[in-house]
Amino acid sequence: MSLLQEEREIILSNEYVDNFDFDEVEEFVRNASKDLFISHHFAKADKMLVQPRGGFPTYKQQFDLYEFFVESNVDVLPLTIDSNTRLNDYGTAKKMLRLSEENEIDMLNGYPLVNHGYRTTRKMITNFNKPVSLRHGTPDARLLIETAIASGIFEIEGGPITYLLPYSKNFPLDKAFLYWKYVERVCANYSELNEPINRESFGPLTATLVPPSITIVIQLLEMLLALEEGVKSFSVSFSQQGSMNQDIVTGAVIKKLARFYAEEIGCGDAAIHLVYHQWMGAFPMNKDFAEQLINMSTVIASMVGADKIITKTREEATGIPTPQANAKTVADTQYTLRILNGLPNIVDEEEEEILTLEVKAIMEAVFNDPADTLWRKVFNSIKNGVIDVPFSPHIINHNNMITIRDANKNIRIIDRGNVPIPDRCFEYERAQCDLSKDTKGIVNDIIHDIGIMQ
Amino acid sequence: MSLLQEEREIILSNEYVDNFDFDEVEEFVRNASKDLFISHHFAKADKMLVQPRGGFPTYKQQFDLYEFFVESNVDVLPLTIDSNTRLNDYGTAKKMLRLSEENEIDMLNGYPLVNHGYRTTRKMITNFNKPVSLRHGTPDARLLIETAIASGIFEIEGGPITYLLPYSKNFPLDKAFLYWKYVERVCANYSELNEPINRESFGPLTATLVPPSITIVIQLLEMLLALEEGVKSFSVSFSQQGSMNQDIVTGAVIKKLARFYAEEIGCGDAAIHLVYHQWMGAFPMNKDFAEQLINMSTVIASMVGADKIITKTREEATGIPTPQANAKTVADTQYTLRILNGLPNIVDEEEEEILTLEVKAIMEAVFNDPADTLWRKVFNSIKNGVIDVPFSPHIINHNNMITIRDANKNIRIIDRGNVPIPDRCFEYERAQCDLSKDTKGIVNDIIHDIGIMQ
Amino acid sequence: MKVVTGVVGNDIHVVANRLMELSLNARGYEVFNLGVNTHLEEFFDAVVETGANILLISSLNGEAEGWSREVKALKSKYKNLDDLIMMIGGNLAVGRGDAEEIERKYKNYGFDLVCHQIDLNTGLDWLEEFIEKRKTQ
Amino acid sequence: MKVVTGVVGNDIHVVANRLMELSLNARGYEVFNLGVNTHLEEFFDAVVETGANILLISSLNGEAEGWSREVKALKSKYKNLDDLIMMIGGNLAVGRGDAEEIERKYKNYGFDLVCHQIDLNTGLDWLEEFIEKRKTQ
Ligand code: B12
Ligand code: B12
Repeated sequence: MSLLQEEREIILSNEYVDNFDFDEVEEFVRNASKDLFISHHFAKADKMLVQPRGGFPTYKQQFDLYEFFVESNVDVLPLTIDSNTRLNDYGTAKKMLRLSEENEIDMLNGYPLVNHGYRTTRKMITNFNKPVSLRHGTPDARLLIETAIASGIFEIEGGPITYLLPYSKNFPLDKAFLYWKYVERVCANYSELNEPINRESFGPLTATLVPPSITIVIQLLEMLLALEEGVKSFSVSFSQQGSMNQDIVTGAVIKKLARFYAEEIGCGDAAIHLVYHQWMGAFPMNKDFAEQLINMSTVIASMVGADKIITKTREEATGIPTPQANAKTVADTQYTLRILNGLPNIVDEEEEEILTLEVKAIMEAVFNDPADTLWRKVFNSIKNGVIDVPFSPHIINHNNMITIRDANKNIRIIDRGNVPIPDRCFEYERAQCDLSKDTKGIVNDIIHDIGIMQ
Repeated sequence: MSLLQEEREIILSNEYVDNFDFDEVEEFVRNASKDLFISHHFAKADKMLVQPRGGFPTYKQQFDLYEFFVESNVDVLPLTIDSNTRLNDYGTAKKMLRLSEENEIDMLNGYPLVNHGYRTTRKMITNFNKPVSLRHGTPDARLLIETAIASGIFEIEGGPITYLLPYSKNFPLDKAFLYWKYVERVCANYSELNEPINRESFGPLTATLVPPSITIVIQLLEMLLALEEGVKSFSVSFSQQGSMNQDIVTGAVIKKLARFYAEEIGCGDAAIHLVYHQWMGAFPMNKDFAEQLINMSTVIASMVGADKIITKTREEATGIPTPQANAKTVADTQYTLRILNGLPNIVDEEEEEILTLEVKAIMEAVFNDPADTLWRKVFNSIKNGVIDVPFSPHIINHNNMITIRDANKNIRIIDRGNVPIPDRCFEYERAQCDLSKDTKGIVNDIIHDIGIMQ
Repeated sequence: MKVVTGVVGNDIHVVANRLMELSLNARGYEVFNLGVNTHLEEFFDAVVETGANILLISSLNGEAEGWSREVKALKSKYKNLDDLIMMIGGNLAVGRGDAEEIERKYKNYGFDLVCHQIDLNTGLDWLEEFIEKRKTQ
Repeated sequence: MKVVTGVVGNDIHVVANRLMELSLNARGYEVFNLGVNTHLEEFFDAVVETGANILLISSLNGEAEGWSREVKALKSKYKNLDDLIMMIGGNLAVGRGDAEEIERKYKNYGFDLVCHQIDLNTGLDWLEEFIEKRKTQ
């Protein structure tokens, strides 16, 4: 028995897991409808795929939500997992699921996939016969991913960096890297049976003044860590940043460099996709305004040339959205994509060059770390601040890089911290900003810059 | 007494007009608040001005509408005139106004300004102290414009071509030119007393598959006809065409050529502005979709670099919008303009060159007409089809030019009719289209192309 | 069958009218299109002159109601129009309106078929059904 | 004056917390920021250890109410916390909520100042007023 298979057995010997029939699951994946694979849709679609967010505790609620979505012409269904499952607390999840089923009140903020089990969940997934994307935020997602794939969920979001630095205060980063290595390998293995399982990184990070260079570096590194393990279909992503031009430049550079680095490690055969998240930062309270913002995000996603867009709702600033609000966003977004035509070809050579130089310099610093494996190099680079994510709550993150917005709302780096931004680029970034203000003035600018969509 | 003054006296001797006190009106204009002049706002504003549409039969309704607009942060107030007044049928307008006032039902699709009179209307205009733009569609607008300026309305939309070819079936075109000459002169004369009265041309025309070359030629000609008479502030305009790139190219070319031709006739001192209309064609019945379309129009207006945007509402497809829907659009549009930042710089040299060549060729053909004055040259050019507006209801219009949309929804000319589109340009336009279909197929395409936003 | 069509009153919305002509031709009617901005008398005059079986009026800008009130009185001045099929469509009210209420109103004004915010081709399908039904009666 | 601050429970929304630290520093407070994901005991422990005058809790993800119910019981276990100024702010309910109702509730839980969906600087102005008023009493 292989080491991986041994690990699998251990993970699955869990009192909350029904007997896991590996052979049956393999058969299921081998014969599963191509329509369940987003990788298949990416290959044949000539439009941007639209995916909302959403997860409810009970099977029935989730089923109803999917019906709503299908009616509004969804392309990709989401399955958002509850926070107990995310922390591997299946016991609490079980209790809360029972309470949610017995009462009319939701005791979970997502779908407890492990408790529902793959036999039940698969019924729902195959019933709708649409690709499903797993949204979680789990550092140790090994059991969750086994259950997801066995259920017919063939896209897995997350990664050791992007699901940790924005979502956790002190979960050990090295453990996260190893758990995710397992996930990549499971995805890679199943990919050999049918269409590839798609892995997607979570580019929005903290959604707060993260400069494009940091976003891209982290996207590229999670992509490389997955491709290394044999993953054949991967999506890099980022969210609306506040300047249309900066988004377009970011899209151009991330596409170019993802291809470049994939080829560098001999994985040029992998399919790489680009996903765009509608504005992920602080939303306006005014729901009509929220809809304007959402529509604008869709327009920018088109200019960026994204393969998939992940939507927000008019209720973002107030609380968990209703299925109705969620479905409305999908219908509106599909309409917008349909009527938006004649996109201009936009190239900003100077900005692209600066951003490319920054990304390459940070990547080089990571590769030059003396550790033996890529994941250890990345781990060290986060630890020593070569990678620094603004507004990460995690204790390992340096938080020494300082960014503000220039007059055009581009995010600019005014303090590098320990990130090896080349001097020429750093001077360029600072030259765009008004730095004549004192510290208090700059702090006020940062506060203002976080609230630009309000 | 000058000839003009004599004509004025005749026009105003009308059973529906109260005694017109010219001296008082002159005093009023001379001392009017600068805030009432849009030309003043253009000069000092650093944002795109937002102007909704709207006109109701009764004074009270119009007043209430303005209150709504001011609350939602409007920049320019509209005064839309009813269609009886537009056709100088003041008798019917009077009857319908009375019916509207007596019953709770609107029997007019706009504000019958002549029947209300300037003394009454001025009270409303000065009360709000915002610039008001007169939207009508009247071939013989002489009485209407006198009344408007006397009321404090210092922007006059329209022109002999743009208010005739889309708005009339058989009103004599030569008369329209002469009546509008009168309007230009009245505007020019009043402009000497205070800030200039702004004249605005109506670029949307029939809003149905009009190619940009025709739109621009007509904009330039109406501008020249106005500047010739001494108008010092003029807005050229066009409406969303269906392809973002075509709109951006149209904006670039119209700005460049307006300046060019104004200087050619020695009127380089006039201020020229660019106005963009949110989609003017057939709207979707689904009101949520209508809002997406409206927001997208605002984004494109920003990319085009318009000085003013004229809005639509979510109720466009159903009927005259409620004040609430109208005010909502204004608030939403202002929000979108505020949060849309980092506009890329877009230049499409090939498309700009083609369009510039087309416009210059048509302009040259107009100038080469043997008639003695510009208006007669233009008149002849329309009569002989050198200028041809698709879907014009006017009997003088040739209706021989045929346009369809290419794959990117650019409007392309596939039959020139008598319009002197240079061969090189014509070949380019046709090369973008699928012309393999038979006539029935092309007719179906045209029907489809009219409904692209549905 | 002969159809007289056009847009009533001071309404100049021509696009539907152009498409109407194309559709009626495609369905094999003999079409007399008076175009936009056509007054009620002109419609009836044309029906009499051409001996049309159907009068198909469009209205888009909200004017229809004002004119329609005069239909019965006017029609009665002409002779032999009893078999004329009278149809109206487009946007038949100013602002929003209750579709059923509008239909009831216009039927009272003398129209056989009322198509408020109904697609052209749906409306023309109704017309054909109506003609069929009449034949069998 | 010394302030202990942080985000209560399993909440990791850190942005407001970072701004809070900046603003408090700018206003001259000595700040002990426990960051996100901080449990109630940790807050009171820190207050005791640092001898803070003010405890300023944030909550964004809707968890606050669950925790706040335990405030009184917990606080009473510590000695000499009677003069501690207790303040809470952020998004204090799941979804929308009636602001007055929320304020009343949280005052009952033992907070002196309750800032549901109140801007940071407005809240800190209220805090200063509150301190002034206390001094003069
Ligand atoms: C394009 C347009 C214009 C162009 C017209 C160019 C031209 N000469 O044709 C311009 C810009 C010049 C214009 C001017 C005006 N317009 Co206009 N215009 C429109 C718009 C945006 C699209 C109309 C169109 O071409 N649609 C495409 C065609 C194919 O569809 P359609 O006309 O709706 O017709 C369909 C059906 O109604 C049906 N149909 C039509 N007739 C019949 C008959 C039968 C028997 C059947 C079965 C079906 C049928 O068939 C068509 C296809 O399904 C509409 C709003 C909308 N619908 O989005 C407003 C609209 C029709 N206009 C309106 C108004 C009020 C005006 C103005 C008075 C000025 C103003 N206040 O803005 C002036 C008109 C002046 C006048 N004298 O009439 C209003 C009417 C309001 C109402 N009914 O309550 C509308 C609804 C806009 C609004 N919400 O205010 N307009
Ligand atoms: C950015 C963001 C994230 C980022 C957070 C990155 C990070 N580590 O900080 C990411 C993407 C990682 C994230 C994750 C999650 N999020 Co989140 N997130 C947001 C978002 C969009 C903006 C929050 C923000 O930073 N605002 C900017 C700051 C400056 O404003 P603020 O936090 O509102 O604080 C202001 C005031 O409240 C005040 N204030 C705060 N504290 C105090 C204290 C005092 C004393 C005073 C006076 C004032 C005060 O000061 C600030 C400035 O005025 C909000 C929605 C929104 N508001 O638009 C959702 C939101 C807060 N998240 C939500 C949720 C549910 C989550 C998740 C659980 C998963 C999910 N379903 O998406 C996870 C996990 C979080 C966890 N374990 O707690 C919900 C909370 C629902 C509720 N309360 O009912 C929201 C409302 C979104 C939604 N509609 O579903 N999120």
